[in-house]
Amino acid sequence: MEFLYYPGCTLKNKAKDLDLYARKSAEALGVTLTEVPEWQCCGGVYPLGRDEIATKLSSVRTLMAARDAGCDLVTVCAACHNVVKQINHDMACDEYVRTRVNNYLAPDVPYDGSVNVLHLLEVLRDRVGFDAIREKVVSPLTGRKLGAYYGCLLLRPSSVLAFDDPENPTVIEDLLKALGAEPVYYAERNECCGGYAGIADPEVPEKRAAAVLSNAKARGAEALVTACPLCYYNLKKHAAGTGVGVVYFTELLAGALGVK
Amino acid sequence: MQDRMIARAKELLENGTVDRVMGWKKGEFIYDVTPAVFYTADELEKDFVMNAFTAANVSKYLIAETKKPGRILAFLKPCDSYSFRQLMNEHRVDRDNVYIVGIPSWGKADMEKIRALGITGITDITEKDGDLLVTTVMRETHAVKKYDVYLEKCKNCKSKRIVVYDELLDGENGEDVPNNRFDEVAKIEAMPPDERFAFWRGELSRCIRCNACRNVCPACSCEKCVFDNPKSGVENKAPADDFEENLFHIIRAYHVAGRCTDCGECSRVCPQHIPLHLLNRKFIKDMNELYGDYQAGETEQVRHPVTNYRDDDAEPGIVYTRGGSGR
Amino acid sequence: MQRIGVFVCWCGSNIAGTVDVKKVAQTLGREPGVVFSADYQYMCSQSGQDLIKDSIKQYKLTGAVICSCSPRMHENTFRKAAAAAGLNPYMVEIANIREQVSWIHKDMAAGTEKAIILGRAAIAKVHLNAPLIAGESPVTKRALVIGGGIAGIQTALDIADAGFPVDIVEKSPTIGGKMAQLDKTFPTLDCAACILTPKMVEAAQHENVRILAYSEVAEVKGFVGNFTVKIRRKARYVKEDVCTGCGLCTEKCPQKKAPDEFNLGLSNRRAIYIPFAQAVPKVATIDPDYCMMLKTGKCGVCSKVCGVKAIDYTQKDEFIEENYGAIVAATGFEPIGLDKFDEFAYSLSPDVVTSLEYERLMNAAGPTGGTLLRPSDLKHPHTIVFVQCVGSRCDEKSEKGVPYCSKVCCMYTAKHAMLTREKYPDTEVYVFYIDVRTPGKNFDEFYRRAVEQYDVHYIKGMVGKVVPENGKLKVQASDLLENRQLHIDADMVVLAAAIEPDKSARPLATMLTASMDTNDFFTEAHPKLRPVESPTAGVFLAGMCQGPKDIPETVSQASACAAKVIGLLNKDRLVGNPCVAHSDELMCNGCSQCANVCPYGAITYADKEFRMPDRTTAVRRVAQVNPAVCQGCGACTVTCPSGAMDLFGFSNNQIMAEVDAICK
Amino acid sequence: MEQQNMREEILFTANADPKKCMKCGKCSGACPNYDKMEYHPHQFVSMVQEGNVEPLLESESLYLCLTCMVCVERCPRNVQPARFIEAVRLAKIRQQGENRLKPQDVPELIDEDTPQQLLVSAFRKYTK
Amino acid sequence: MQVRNEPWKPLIVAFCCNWCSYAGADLAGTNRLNYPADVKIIRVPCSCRVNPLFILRAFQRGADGVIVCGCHPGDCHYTSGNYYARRRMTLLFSMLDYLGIEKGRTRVEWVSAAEGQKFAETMNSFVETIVSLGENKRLEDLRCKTE
Repeated sequence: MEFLYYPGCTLKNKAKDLDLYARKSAEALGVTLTEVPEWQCCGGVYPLGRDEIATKLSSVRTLMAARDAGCDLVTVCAACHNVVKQINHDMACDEYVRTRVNNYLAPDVPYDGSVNVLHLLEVLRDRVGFDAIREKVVSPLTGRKLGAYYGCLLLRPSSVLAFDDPENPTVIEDLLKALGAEPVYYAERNECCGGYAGIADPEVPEKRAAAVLSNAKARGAEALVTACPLCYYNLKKHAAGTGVGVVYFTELLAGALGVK
Repeated sequence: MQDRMIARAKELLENGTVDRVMGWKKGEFIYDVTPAVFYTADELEKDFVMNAFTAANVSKYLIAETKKPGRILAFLKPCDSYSFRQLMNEHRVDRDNVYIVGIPSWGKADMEKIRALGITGITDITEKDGDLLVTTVMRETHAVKKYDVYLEKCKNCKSKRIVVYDELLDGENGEDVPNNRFDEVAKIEAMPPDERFAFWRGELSRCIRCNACRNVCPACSCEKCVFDNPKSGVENKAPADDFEENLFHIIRAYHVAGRCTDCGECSRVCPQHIPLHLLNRKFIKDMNELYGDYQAGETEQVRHPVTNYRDDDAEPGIVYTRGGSGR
Repeated sequence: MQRIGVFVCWCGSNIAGTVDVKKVAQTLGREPGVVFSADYQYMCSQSGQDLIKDSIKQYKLTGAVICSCSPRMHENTFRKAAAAAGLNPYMVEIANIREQVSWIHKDMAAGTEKAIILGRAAIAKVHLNAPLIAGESPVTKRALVIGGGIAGIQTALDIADAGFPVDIVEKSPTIGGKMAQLDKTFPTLDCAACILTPKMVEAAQHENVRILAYSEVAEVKGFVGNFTVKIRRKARYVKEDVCTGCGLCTEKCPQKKAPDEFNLGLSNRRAIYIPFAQAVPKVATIDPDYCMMLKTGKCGVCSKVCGVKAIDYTQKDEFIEENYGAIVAATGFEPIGLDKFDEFAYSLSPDVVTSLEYERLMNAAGPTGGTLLRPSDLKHPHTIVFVQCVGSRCDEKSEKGVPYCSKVCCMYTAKHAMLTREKYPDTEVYVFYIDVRTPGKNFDEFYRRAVEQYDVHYIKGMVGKVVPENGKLKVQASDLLENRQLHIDADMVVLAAAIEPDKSARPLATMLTASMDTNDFFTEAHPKLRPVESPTAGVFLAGMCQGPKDIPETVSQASACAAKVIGLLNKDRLVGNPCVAHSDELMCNGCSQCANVCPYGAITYADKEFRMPDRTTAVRRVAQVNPAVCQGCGACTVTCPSGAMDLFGFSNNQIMAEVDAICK
Repeated sequence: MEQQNMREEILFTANADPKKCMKCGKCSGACPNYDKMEYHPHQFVSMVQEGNVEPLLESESLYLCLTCMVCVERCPRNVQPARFIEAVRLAKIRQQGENRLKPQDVPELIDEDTPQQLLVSAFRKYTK
Repeated sequence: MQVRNEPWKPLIVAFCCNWCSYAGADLAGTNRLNYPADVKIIRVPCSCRVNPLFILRAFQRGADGVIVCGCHPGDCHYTSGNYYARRRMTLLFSMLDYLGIEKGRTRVEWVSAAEGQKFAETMNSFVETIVSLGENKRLEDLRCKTE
């Protein structure tokens, strides 16, 4: 199983763990991740405005690299996933955006959104399969009660991302089960952590993180499992004193597979 | 084979199995052969013929013949048997009133093609080792490859199997034959539309409305043809204009769609050499591709693709979107 | 040559506004065969019809063309008028110059030109029309009602009271439907069971009603007055005619883990069960998914305890076939599934319930014995939040909900809120609404009472998220009037789930050839004028299967539907549609192609003797059409290679003449 | 008139139809940052529809939307309120001198663990 | 040959089944949904009543496009009529294409009684297609033109 891999800037810097353990786990599962050559930053947030063209170009370059390589494109960072997948959707479905981006980039072959953009969790669920993962677990997370934290970027808008049920997602929980842990289902797991407002008003993420942590703790979660560096940062910052830990899903996976 | 057929026909006349025989009758020239009914052993001895030119499909004559009193003997070639079977499915022939002797057919010759080889004044043709020995008035003998002078319908023969019979002259039945009969259709399909139009205009504008195609076709056996019926709204007995097929040939092909066994008689008899079989084969090809393989007359199946449906059939728009170059 | 009259209707300004009706009348008046033409303001009015009748008589017309609204609107009106004047009604043709011309074209010149062309086409057709006389067919004086809810029961009782036998086919083990599950009914608050169960008993005891419970329609053949229906009687594994309904088996059965459908899974029942105390027929049924005897061959307790030996583990589904003159669809509804609305935490917390589940929790015969206790810990809830419009009024492209208003939720939620406050005054009740819709007698008064007398908090806004935490349901919602976000710690959340047609309706519609809308509600023959008939003759509609409606509306529709059925069954013979196929024997090949495509089996073959040109005779097989069975679709006419098969009223020549007139 | 032009521009950028809104308020019921905002998701939809955009352009609410898309996800009518907030914000920051975030302010807004994601997205959201 | 003075306007014949599509056309009218006056509707009981002869006849007499409308598959008032129509039209259209007649001159659309909007949209798009194809010259029998 071979994929083109788009790590994104955070994974090369503040979220090195997310990247490192993703690669190690992938290797252990027989998934080859080849990094996109000379990738550019996706911009961190999807430009919602229809006439935002320039801000979509870097993602399209990445997508074209995947198209030329004839590979599906895999992301691990929730933000990169959200941005690249939505822009890919624009290129496939929005004539206005497609025309302008192609005019601007003037590639040899215009891009039409043909690449499959996958999150590593989707690869684990749909390509590798949780049963196959279960068989490869060497140190199961038996007895650990863990709460998946999806946040917003993995799930919404579901009409474009089609990642999981946006109101009742199960992919991380199912992964946790495969790793031997007991997933904790709690309602705040698909609510925003407020991270993006960190610059405008630090009070917002503080309040949101508290709500998430308290809901998860009340339901018995020892730690929260996330795929987003910003959620990780924000929850970790405010988890002090709650006794609830925060961990990247890749780190858990690598640990269970014995490649950490 | 002619002698064995005459011998068997005489036996069957004599023992009362049948009271007449459907066969082919000699004409002035060796290639001038017409279907005929024989009543006596003498007539058989005198006129019955079976040679490289007895291509005519006699099944259509049996519609009228089986309505008459008594029982008739019919010699059916494989392609004739498909037509006969189809007519049975349509309740047009009375199977009880006919005794069928299946005869093999190794292909019939096209006189025009022999002439095109520069051979004229033909007096006799015999078969030898798969070749034809053509004797002319000049007492010359030419050896001709059969395949080179085959009728179109024999060149693209689909089956040597006789699908309905009481006995087989050889005691053995033939088999379906691998063939490329849809290649020519595919070739036309692959043309750009303008070229297709020009092709068909060129072919069909030669039509003189002699009605030979209609009269020979076993599927065109309506009690009254719509083209002869003033009440049908499409009555028309003369070529309408340059592009005659505006109505006649499309409607004719459509009327026999699903029932046409691809016996190829229409093209054989056309004095203007219009490849009419390519219209019928287009329908057959489409039906095979869209609704599954179907061979009219092959089985007792009475519902053919045009009188049948599936709820997940393709939408008509598929005609404009399915693949193929030139489409 | 026909003598044709042309009558051009203004339809007030509806047609005359964009079509020069005078010019149409004058131009068409010059067409060959037209001996009279006129225009008039309202041709369908009495005086308009008089104009037609008088002209037919005065000008000895043999045909008439009415240029007016759609034939679907007034073809019958004009045919009747013609008949009254002695002209065969099928000598009338309509040119639709309203729906197809004046209402869609703004340009007077183009509209007028098109109206003239459509008029010409109609004239060309009339030239080839021939007087037609409708055939007749007998009527089976028995009705089938599909669905045994309140709609089906009421329809059946009304038909039965008129003296006609009726069968009710109900897919579950008892009749009663959704109404049997309800607690009280708005706006009178009388108990649902108290008004429904007497009707169920009446149906069971009525000499003209036969109840086929635990049964499904498997196949429908035939046509109005003459349907043949195959009904699957599902195996109950209990002999229905032997079981006394004593209930001993349902107490002794060791399998206690089957979810109780009647309580919507809020409680469990045994593998052998009677759905509820007042079930009709009151007969036990074995659930094959849970019965150990049926699954493993070990147990047999029910059989041992049954005093009348009613248990039969070897029972199989059976099929019965019955003839009916009329069929009523009363298949009802279901609440939509809420798995796509988990922002309300329906799957996370048992204390988030649907309104129908709330009915059961309030019901004295329900899982909590009528005491309001929340399912998670069986404690009394003190704060209850009701959410309206869950899945209703969604975007048309939504995959989660339905685009229509479910109509009954506003009222039942007001009822729930009011009853809760009445029984438990210490409970705070919030209702989040988009609009409160209360059109109906005493409905708004009822809602106002909930607000004014019972202090229910009605909040214009929507719940955006429900978070179960520490035994509470943290409800986050908007209050649009106060422009604030509310956070309520609730004990229960009740979701007014949208309703949708029962899943069995779609396959049934296919069997009945009755049409459905995009939401799978049955379509009525006319939304205003024929609301209880389906477009398929002899098929009628009652209750929610036609669209959302409350109990009084359902019952009224059921009775209206019964009146229509009685009207049909009262006739001894039905006058058929004379526009049927017919075969010209002289041209027929007898090839059977037409019979192959006939959906009604209306075509048979006979051997006929014909005189041949040579004075001999020959026997030939020819097609014959049964005009009582033929529905006039015309499939055979196109299949016929010789053109022997043709259709009265839409003959090859007539349609071709229309084509020619349009393409002139 | 200028408001009208601004409205058209915003509608174009938003690429969504405010007329689909049935004013149920679910967007604002779901919004995780409602209390901080002066104008709320449903108001953005309705005020853009009515052309009353001036107050929105001057409001702090523009910078407080978390772009979490929950209003888009839960809207029963597929109105996509977040697109209107984004469109108004773009209309604002595309104006001369309206950049919200200056590079020199950054060091005091972050700590050593702040992920790059937050910075790049902040620049994308608050500046042109 | 007649010299035409007026600019060419497409002539379109629409066969509509009585139960769904004709009712859909009525609904388009009731809702005042415009479509070009070039479309002339012929009412037939069912799409299966449409004989290929009618279509060829229309073309021969100068129609530029012919559209057949019926109930959606599965919703035929006569259960199966539209299924037969679907096969017949597919084969006929394929044959016309084979003969080199321009693609798009013929169309089948399923329009229910509730789809007034779809009816109008279908007619608008069909007229557009025919206008882009231009006059039907290939199938028209010029001798049939009177006047």
